[in-house]
Amino acid sequence: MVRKIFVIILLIGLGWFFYGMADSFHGSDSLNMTASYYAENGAEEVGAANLVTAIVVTYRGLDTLGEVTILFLTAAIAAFFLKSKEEFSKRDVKPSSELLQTAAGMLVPLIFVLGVYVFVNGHLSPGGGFQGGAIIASGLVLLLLSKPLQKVNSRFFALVESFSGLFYVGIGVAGIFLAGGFLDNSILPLGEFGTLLSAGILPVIYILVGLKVGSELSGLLTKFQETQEEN
Amino acid sequence: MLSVIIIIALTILVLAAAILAVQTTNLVVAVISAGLVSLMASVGYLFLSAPDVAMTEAAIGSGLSTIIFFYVLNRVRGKDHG
Amino acid sequence: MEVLQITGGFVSLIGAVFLFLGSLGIVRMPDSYNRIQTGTKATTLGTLMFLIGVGLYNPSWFPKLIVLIFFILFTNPVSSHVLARAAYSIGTELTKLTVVDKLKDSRGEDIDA
Amino acid sequence: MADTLFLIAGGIIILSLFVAAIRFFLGPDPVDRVIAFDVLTIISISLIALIAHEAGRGIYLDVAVVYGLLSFLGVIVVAKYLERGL
Repeated sequence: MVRKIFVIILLIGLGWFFYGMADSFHGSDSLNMTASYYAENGAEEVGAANLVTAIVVTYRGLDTLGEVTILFLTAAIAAFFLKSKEEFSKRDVKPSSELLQTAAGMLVPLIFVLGVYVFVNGHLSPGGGFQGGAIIASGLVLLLLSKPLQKVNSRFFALVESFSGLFYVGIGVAGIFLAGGFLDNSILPLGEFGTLLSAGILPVIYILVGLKVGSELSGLLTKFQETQEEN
Repeated sequence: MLSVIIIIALTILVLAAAILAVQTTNLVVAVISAGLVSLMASVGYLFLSAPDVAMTEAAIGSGLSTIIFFYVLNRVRGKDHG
Repeated sequence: MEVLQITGGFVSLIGAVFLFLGSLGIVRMPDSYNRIQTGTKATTLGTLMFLIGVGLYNPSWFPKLIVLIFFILFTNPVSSHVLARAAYSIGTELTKLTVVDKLKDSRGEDIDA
Repeated sequence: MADTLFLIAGGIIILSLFVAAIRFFLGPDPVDRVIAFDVLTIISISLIALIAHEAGRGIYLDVAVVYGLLSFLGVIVVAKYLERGL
């Protein structure tokens, strides 16, 4: 009882606090210095139609590298704890219905194409490497769901993931020698604004990030599937 | 007018789904409710004209994390209950 | 041009009404199987009509909308089929009003669709 | 005229969002909640199309495609989990 009263008092206090904050909030009409710099010069300097992508990949490129590294660490730790079982294919699971198998055969290529579209067009439309990678991993999930005992080669995922990570860092280092610094955008020409081959190094980086994220998440899900014991 | 109604509706649904996700004792229901929170929040982000964030939230928050949760639940459940 | 826009508005309105009927159906129907069927058929038709209405208002969006429509047309029936099959095989109750249950012998065992 | 029609359609969509949410919060069975989740996603796709129409930006429809894909996968994963076919 005392605890409930305490919780209610806490909620009322928090509500009062947040109400005060919301009441005194005034949206600012003008951007601050950094934001206005990005808004005015971003499209010109980077050449990307999607300004968010321009900020995430070029001005804040190191942050993206850090995020990819965190995702890599997560996948690596999960894979470390999920040891493979030899008697994997003897597992007794309910087979999928024929309808799902046929639909998966039709839809999986479509989903892969959608994922590639999302990360190739990252500098023109909403989307980018992370989203496209997640969509590609979802396509693999559909494949695994339709055929639960399917063997998927996880070495392939590891290979794709390592090489895309390596190329990402390599492009960053190439920026030091060929342009202004690490992950500099201007080692490729900016091209025509709003077309597919524009914005310098940005589409290349997003393709690499998309491949890396997609293969990492696919590898993680495959590990879960492969090491499943009989239930 | 419609914009205010959309934002209020999404907020109510997000709050209700979050409370259900915390309060329920069934793990399946909890995970689906958490997915619903992401779904509605993603429509909210799109409404606040942030399509990048909306797509990330839909693809990762609502889609892939739900799928990974179910794979993990499938691994940890026992032989006869669940 | 004006005629096309007003037609688009009417088509979207009908689609929205179908969406509402579908969501009313999942509240009113007595058991899970009926809910699956109303929640798939009515809402699929409603979404398709709404998207076509939006496309009639903005004709330049039609390529992307057609991709979306085909996606919904392919995926929605499959997901409801898989869900209904799973619901039957874990033994979800049928309503008392059920007249015939042709899958009764295979309940709990393997159902080959 | 057309704008008024879209406004009324938007109101009906919001209403159906709430009505479908009733089944999500009441639903005695996990299966019922999954159905409600599916219906809510499909209604959200229409809502996204409406938002894109109101904002006049066709680029928002990309998000709707991703939605359609992921709701489908989520429902299938839950169904396979329930029937122990994962």
